[in-house]
Amino acid sequence: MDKTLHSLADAVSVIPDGATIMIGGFGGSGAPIELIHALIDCRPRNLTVINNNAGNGHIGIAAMIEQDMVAKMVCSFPRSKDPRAFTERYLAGKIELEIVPQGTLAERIRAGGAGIPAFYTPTSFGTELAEGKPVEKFEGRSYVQERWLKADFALVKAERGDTHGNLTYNKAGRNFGPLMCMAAKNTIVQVSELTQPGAIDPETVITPGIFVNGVIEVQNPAQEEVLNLAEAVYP
Amino acid sequence: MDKTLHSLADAVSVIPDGATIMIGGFGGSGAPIELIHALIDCRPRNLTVINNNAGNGHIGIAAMIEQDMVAKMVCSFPRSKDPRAFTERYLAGKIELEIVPQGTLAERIRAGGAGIPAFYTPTSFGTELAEGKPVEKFEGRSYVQERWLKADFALVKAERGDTHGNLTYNKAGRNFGPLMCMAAKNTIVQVSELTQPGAIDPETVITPGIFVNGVIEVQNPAQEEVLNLAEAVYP
Amino acid sequence: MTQIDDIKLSNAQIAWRAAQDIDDGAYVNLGIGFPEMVARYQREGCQAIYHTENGILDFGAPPAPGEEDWDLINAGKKAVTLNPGASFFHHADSFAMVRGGHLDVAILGAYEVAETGDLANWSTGRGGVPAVGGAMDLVHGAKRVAVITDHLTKKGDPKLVSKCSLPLTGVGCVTRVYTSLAVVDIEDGHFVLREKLPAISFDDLQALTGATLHTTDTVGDLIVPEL
Amino acid sequence: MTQIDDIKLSNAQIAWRAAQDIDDGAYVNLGIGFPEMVARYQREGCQAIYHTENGILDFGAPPAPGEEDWDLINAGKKAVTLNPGASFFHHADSFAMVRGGHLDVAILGAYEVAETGDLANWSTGRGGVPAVGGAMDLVHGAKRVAVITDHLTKKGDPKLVSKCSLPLTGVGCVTRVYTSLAVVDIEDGHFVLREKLPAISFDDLQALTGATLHTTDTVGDLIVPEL
Repeated sequence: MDKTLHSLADAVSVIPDGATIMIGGFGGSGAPIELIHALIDCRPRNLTVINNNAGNGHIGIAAMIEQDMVAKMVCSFPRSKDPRAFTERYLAGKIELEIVPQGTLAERIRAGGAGIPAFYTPTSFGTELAEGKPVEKFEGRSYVQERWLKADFALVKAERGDTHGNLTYNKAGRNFGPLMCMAAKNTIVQVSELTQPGAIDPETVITPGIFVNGVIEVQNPAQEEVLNLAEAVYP
Repeated sequence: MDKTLHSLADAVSVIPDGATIMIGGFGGSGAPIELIHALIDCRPRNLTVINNNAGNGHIGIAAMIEQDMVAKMVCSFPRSKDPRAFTERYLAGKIELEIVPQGTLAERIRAGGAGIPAFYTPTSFGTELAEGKPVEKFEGRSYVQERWLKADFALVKAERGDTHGNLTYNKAGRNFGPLMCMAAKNTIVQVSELTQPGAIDPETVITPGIFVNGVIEVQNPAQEEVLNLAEAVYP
Repeated sequence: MTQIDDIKLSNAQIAWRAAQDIDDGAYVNLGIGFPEMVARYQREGCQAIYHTENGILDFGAPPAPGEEDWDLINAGKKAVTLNPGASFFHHADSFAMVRGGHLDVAILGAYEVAETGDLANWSTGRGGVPAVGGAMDLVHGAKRVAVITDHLTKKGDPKLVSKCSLPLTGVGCVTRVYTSLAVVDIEDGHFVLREKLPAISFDDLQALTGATLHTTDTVGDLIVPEL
Repeated sequence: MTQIDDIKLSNAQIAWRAAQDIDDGAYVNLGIGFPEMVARYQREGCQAIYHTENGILDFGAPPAPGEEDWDLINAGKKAVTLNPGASFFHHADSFAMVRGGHLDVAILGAYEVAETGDLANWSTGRGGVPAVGGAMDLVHGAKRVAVITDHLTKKGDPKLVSKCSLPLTGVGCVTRVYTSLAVVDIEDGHFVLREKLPAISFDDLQALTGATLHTTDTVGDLIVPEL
C-alpha cells in the first residue's frame, strides 16, 4: 500500500464541479496553498467550500472565489484583513454563506468523521443562528441540535507524512486538519516531508493513515500570510 | 502554578463515600494500580466506578470490589480472565451494572468532557441496550440518543507529565485516559516521570494540562497483568 | 450429522477463506477469539492494516513468549507488536474510525445470523454476566461486516436463521457469512449462496440452514487448502 | 458627556482592572481585539494560562518583529510565542476545552449587555458580512464570562441595557462587566454595582445605564493606575 501522489495536478484533478470540499487552515495557518492553487488550475465550478474563514487577499481560497469557482462558503468568520474577494460577491448575492459558530463548525466536522449524525450544544441557543433547529433541555439547560458535516474531498496541509498517510502537523497549523481528514470521502494531504512508514513515532502521529487517501510532498510550502504581505496574486 | 501531589494517600484522600470515579485502563493496560491501591487504603464506600472492564484477579478494581467499596460498575465488558470478584457479587445482586457498548462508553465520556449533553449513534439500535432511549432518523437511518457521562473524580495513569498537568501516555495504555481526564471534576494522574513545564514537546502532548488537577510521580509503576500472573492480592 | 463433521471446514480453513477476500491496504478489525485467526492467512502480497478497539492501528504478530509489553495489547488483551506505520490513539478516536465508516471490513463471530442481516453474537440471553465490548459499534461501522462461524451450533441447529432468537448485536448489518460449509451473502433480506463445499448437495445444505438459500448464476465450489 | 470623557478609564485601564481578578494558574481566553490587552496587565506573581481557539494553550507575548512564525498565531491571527508547558491540539479539542467548562474565565468585548446576562457582540444587525467566530461558544463554556467595554456607545447610548436590541451572542451568560466607569455584576437578572469611579455619582452613573443598578453593601471605589 502506498498513498503517495506524484503531482499536485493529479492530486486535485479528481475534484469535479459541484463538489463539497473541506479546506484546512485557520486564516493562513495550515492553509494548503499549493493544493488550492493546483485546484484553481483545474477550475472546477459550483463548489461548496468549508473553511473557518473565506479567504484573504488574492491567493488561496480568495483566489478560488475570484475565479468564480465557489458557490457557497461554510465558515465561522468570513472577515479577514483583506476579505474583498468574498465580501464583494456576497454583497452582490453571487455567493452563498452558511455561518457556523467556530466550535460548532469543528464539532460538526468531527461528528461527520465519527459517525455521529447529530449532537446537542449550548452554543447559539437563543440566537438567530439557532433558528429552525431543534432545541432540547437536558438537566435543566437548553441545547441546540446540530448535524454532522461531511465533504466529498478534504485538502489539508500537514508537516510530516508517511506513505500510509500517517501525519503530524506544524504548531497551530494543526487546527481543522485532523478533523477534516476524518470527515471527507477523499482526503488529499500535502506534507512538507514524506517519509516511509515507521519514520514517525507511533506515539506522535496526530492523524492515523486510515483517515487519509493521498499524500503529496510539497517541500517548503508557501505561507499564506507571507504571500499576502508580498501582495501575491494567483493565478 | 504547580499541580504536583506529594503522596498517593493525599492524592486520593479527597474522594468521599458515594463518589463517581472514572478509572483509566483497558484491562491492565493503563490501569493506575498505585492510585487504586491508595484508594483502597482510604476505603470510601458506595462508589460508582466507570471503567471498560470490572477488574481481574485480586488487585486493582477487583480488589476495590472485594473490599465492598463499589456499589455500581459502568463498563462495556465485565468479563476478564479472572473476573470472580465482580461476577460473584453481581450474581448475588450485591453490585449494580450498567453495560455500555465500548464505543458509546468512550463517546459518552468524551461528550461529558466536551460539553455535549447528548448525541446520536447507530450503535445498539434495535437491541436491548437501546431500550428506553430516544430513537431518531437522520438521512433515512435510525440512531439512538445517548447522554454524556461525567464523574466527580478520574484516576488515570500516564507516562510523562509536567507540573502543569500536560501528559503523554505509553502505547495502548492511552485508551480511555485522555477522555476521562476531560470528563471529571477532579482528575488525578500518576505519571512514571514528572518533569518541569517545557520538558514535553508541545506537539506531542496528548492531554493538555487544563484537563488535569493533580499529578503524582510513581516511578516504575506496577503492570496489572504482571501482578496477576504472580497471583498478587491487595491489600 | 457425523457425515457433516467429516467434510466441514476447520476454523482455520474458515478463517483462510475469509482472508482471501481482504484486499491489499484494507483496514480490518477482527473480533476477539476465532476471528483473530484470519490474520494468519493473509494472501501473498496483500498487506492489510489491522485496527484494534483499544487504540492501535497496524499492529502485528504476537511477540515471542517473555517479550510481552502489557501496554501493547489488542482488544482480546493479548500482547501484540507493531508494524512500521503503526499509530496510537485514544478510545474515542478509535471508535470514530469504527462508527465513522473508516474500516473496510470487520470480521466477527456469531451465535446466529438472520437472512435480514441481523446478528446475535454477544449474549446467550441465559443470565450470567452480560458483556458487549465493541461488537455493537463494529457492526454499524465497518463498510463490510462479515461473519465467520460453524454452519451449525454444537447441538446441530442452524446458525443461519430467518430471525434471531437471541439478543441482537445489530440490525441488518451482516453482508457475508463464511461458514464451515458455505459462503453466503445477505442481499435484500435474503441469503444468497455464493460457494458451497463440493461434497455437500444444495438440498442437504438447505436442510442445515434455517431460511431459504437463494442462488444467482452458478454456485461456486468452496475449495480450501489443508491447514 | 465631555465631562465623562475626562474621567472615564482608557481601554488599557479597563483591561488592567479586569486583569486584577485573574488568579494564578487560571485558564483564560481573551476575545480578539481589545480583550487581548488584558494579558499585558497580569498581576505580579500571577501566571494565567492563555487559551486560543485555534489550538494553543499557554501561548506568550508577541515575537519581535521579523521573528513571526505564521503557524504560531492566536485567534486574532496575530503571531505569538509559547511559554514552557504549552501544548497544541486540534479545533475540536480546543472547543471541548471551551464548551466543556474547562476555562476559568473568558473576557469578551460587547455591543450591549443586558441585566439578564444576555450579550450582543457579534453583529450590528445592519447587513454586511456576518461573522461570529468563537464568541457563541465561549459565552456558554467558560466558568466565568466577563465583558470589558466602554460604558457608552460612541453615540453616547448605554451599553448596559435592560434588553439587548442587537442580535444575541448568548443568553444569560455574562456575570461581570468592567466598563470605563464601573464594575457591575449580573446576579439573578439584575445589574449589581460593585465599584464605580470616585469622580462619578451613583445618580449620574445610573443615568448613563440602561437598566436599574442595584447595590449591596458598600460600592467600592474603582481605582486604576495611570497606564
